[in-house]
Amino acid sequence: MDSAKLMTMKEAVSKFVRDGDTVYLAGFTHMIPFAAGHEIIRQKRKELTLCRATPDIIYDQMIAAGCGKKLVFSYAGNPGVGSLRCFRRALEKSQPKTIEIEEYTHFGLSGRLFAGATKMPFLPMRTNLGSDLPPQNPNIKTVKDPYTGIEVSVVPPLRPDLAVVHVQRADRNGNAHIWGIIGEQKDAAFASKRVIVSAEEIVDESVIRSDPNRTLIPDFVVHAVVHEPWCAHPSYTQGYYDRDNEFYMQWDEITKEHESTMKWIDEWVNGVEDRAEYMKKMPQEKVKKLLPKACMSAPVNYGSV
Amino acid sequence: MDSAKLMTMKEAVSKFVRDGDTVYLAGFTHMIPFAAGHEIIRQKRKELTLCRATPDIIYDQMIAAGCGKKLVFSYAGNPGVGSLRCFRRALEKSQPKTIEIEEYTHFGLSGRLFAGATKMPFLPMRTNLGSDLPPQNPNIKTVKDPYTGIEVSVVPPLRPDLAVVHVQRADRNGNAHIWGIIGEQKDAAFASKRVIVSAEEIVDESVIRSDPNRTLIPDFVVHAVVHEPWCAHPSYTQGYYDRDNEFYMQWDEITKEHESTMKWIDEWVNGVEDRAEYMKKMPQEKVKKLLPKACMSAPVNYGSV
Amino acid sequence: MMDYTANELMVIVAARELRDGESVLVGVGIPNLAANLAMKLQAPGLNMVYESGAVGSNPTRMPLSIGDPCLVTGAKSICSMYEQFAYYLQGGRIDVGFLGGAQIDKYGNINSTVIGSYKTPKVRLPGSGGACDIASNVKKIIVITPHEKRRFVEKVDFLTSPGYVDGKQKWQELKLQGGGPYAVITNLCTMRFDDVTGEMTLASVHPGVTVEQVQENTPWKLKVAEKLEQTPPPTEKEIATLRALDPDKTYLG
Amino acid sequence: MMDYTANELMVIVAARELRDGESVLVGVGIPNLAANLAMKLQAPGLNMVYESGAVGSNPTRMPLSIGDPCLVTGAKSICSMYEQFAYYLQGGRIDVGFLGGAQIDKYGNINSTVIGSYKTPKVRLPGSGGACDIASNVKKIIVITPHEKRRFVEKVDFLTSPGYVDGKQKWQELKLQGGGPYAVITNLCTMRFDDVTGEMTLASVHPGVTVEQVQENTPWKLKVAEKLEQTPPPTEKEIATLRALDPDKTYLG
Repeated sequence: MDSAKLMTMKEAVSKFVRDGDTVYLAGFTHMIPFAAGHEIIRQKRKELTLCRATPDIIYDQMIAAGCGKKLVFSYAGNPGVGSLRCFRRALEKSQPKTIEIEEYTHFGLSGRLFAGATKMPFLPMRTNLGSDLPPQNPNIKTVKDPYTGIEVSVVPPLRPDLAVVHVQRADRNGNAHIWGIIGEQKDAAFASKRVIVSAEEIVDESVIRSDPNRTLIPDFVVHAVVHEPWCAHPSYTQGYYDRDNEFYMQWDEITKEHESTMKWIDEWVNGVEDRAEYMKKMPQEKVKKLLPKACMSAPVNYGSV
Repeated sequence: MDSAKLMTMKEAVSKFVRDGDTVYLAGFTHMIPFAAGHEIIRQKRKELTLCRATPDIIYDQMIAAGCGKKLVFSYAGNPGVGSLRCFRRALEKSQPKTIEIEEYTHFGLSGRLFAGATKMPFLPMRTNLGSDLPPQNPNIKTVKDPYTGIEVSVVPPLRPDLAVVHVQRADRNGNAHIWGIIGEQKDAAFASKRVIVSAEEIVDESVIRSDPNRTLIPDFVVHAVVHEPWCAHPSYTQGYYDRDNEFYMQWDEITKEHESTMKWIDEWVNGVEDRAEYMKKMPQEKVKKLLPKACMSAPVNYGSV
Repeated sequence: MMDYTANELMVIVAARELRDGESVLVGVGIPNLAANLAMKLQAPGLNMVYESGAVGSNPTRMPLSIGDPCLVTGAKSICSMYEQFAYYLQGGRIDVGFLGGAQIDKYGNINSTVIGSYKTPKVRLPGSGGACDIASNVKKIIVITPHEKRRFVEKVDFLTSPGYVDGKQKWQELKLQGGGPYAVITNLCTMRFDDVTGEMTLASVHPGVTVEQVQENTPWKLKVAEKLEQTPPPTEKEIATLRALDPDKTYLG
Repeated sequence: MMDYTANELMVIVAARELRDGESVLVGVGIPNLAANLAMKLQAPGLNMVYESGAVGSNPTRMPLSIGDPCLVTGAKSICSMYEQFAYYLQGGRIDVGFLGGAQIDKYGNINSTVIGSYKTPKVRLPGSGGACDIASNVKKIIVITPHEKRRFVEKVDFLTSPGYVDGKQKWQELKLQGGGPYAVITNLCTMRFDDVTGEMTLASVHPGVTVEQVQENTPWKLKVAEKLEQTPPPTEKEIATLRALDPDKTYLG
């Protein structure tokens, strides 16, 4: 058991994220690892290929900060609010610099990650046909179904260099319990060559072993374990803190101009040392408002024979 | 919410299992629905295409009783013990009658079920090549990978007419919590046209909703819900009763001849009315020995916002 | 007769399309309201499935996004992202999907990707997300959209999610498992699609709206059904139930 | 020198092949004992993965089957059957897989399907189970088997799980991601495979065994390594640790 995996986010990013990497910071709305994105910005990583089904605010920030060379995505919006303005500025006006794109449907991109996690040669799927997307993306091909003779759409596996996956609780070796919207958490971890797991809580291995069906990520695919409470804010962690919907709406205002965006990044990302300092800077009444009431699962009996 | 789903195993088999059906009684070692198999024998269903990765004792019994026309499988052994003698007698000596076979590897068969559950046109997989199995099974084909030009093995989806899935707890509509070895439980339910869920306990919907990540089968794919404690014996239900390894070893003796097998079936299957009577017939000290000590999962907080 | 807004009308008309026992892939906002309204009225056994993997949610507030924690606590089931698309959508388990977009054309094709050209966008929109996957796999696609000339176009700039493409023949050639566009519900009317050609056809005009008004807001010569209907006005029960669902007027404002 | 049985020797020799930090796909019986023994000795960080989907099990008794409940309670992780094969095996996450079978030939091909012909079997065996999938995907295949003439054959009746098929060239053409057969451990010796031809080669004879004895029990002319080794006898620690793992002699009997 390699306890040397436990480290700070600063150490994890310094050790495992390299310029030019293809990265997947996971989380479908839920548990988006903002603390990792901010640390990548602080450490000035560049030329990254940023993969996420939903770039969300986290990649909008990284694009504004100039970390990205390319965006691989399927839905580049601010859910329920509107555009991702930094992404649009990069694409429409090359500000602060141009960004390449590689675009899929949600099924296509989550399928690429699933195929990467399970090392499928390619993945057939019932979508894409009839859409204008495949002509824009040569990675989306067709294959003749040997059972029916029909042409079906296929996508290739995605194998990022690095994944960051935030979880509710993990042990010091990286065995991770995840609940709520599990999104692409497991697939991102299994698909990637290097994996950083950050957790709201580091728990004893016995807690993990009390419920092995809850362990979506086993230790031996994990390279670094970071204890990072509030890692996901303004995204959320089910059972730990609510989504900061107010901030998601404010982001639309903050990013009206590149300059206003950078002012925010300088204050809230470059202007703080780490996530703990970011949270200290946050008004405490706001933090309190995000705390949920308890709502516990009914336990199950594994039995001992 | 269709409470009319709740019925006895007798009613469920009578209503949903038809002669000539392709059936999948699910469960990889764990939660094999013996009570359903026995009821199918009692109701004299015939010409069934019996699909299971591991036919196990349950299909050995159904084959001896003459229910099966064909076996679709990947490992026809008595795990840790040896052969499935009834299966071998049917194959090697057509006793009591001949049985067709369609054979895969574990990955191939579980892949067919996964592809059926997710309606993939076909499933590429890294196996089968070099083996003598594909020449014996025209369902295993190859397709050229459009990304590398390499020939890869593919299998077609499996869509049974009927699945029986035993679970630890379900609500009266069929939302089912499953833990321990989950095998092909979810895939069998999603792949099949008709689904019988049997459960050790019928619980209130609120228990299910307290832990939605534990619900592998949602109600609206389920047609019948059967409250059937001890459904799986001599297989086991994690947290409820242990595997009866002793019986698995005895089965090797019981099935030495077709006659001795039928004597057992007449006594323990045809000679009882239902699972409750089967359990009443069982020596109580044996039943007690199978009860595990409690070993509870650490609960999780879903939070209420 | 009660007063109601255009949004309220659209939600009520959309809710009427849903049948008890159907499974619906629900987005946030208007479609979410429509599904919840149907569940309180004629379809108590509606199965609500969200793109985020939540099934049978029991939300305590109106979610801003389909990944909101309120859709998780007390849900019936949750699965991963790939699983949601694979087991539910591709699995053929979804009857109705709601879609919207910046542009829709006469064959029900939807553009949510780009205004202008793909390589040099005038306005870059969010893209497909699950929209193309939904359009390809649900039995009925229902589109809810304001009836504006800039949204209704003869041909979309970019075909994100297939309707009948350029007619039903093409649709059949694609061998998609979905049933294709089923209804387009606007503030003015309900349109359906011709069984043979797949062309959008005016089926029912909402209270107080004329065919001319609909045509004025549609930039091509809109087909009109032989038996044109009048949309029944919202009932008091429909309106009261709807307003109770969104007391803060998050979506009905 | 301590007394030990042939089975004990095989388990100990197999356990020595495992490295700390490797992941092993474990079957029941002898391989399970070998992995558990290695974990108690040189490989405390061994990752044990079972075909049934259990990962990092902590069994309180010796399991009769790989799906035993004792492999579940207290395990690190559990996944479904398809997931186990897809994420772990096909995912390239498994270093070592143990295989056995009724027949093994000079290229390490294994038969666990049928003696005689497939259509008219003399003896029908259980079939592949996961064996072919393991053989195709793990970095090292280790076979543990009694050294008997009926088991070692020049060509298997039925090729269930590919070794090097008919030599390393064929193996390379198949583009399997696995590394192929790595070692065959019997009660007499350890055999490995020629780097160039892929042919089984005697690498090490066990204590008290001669090359002639090995050859007598192998029906083809067995290649012998240039540097033939002597298998070091079991240490007291190895034997004591092993016996503590199976006090009831379920597998060592």
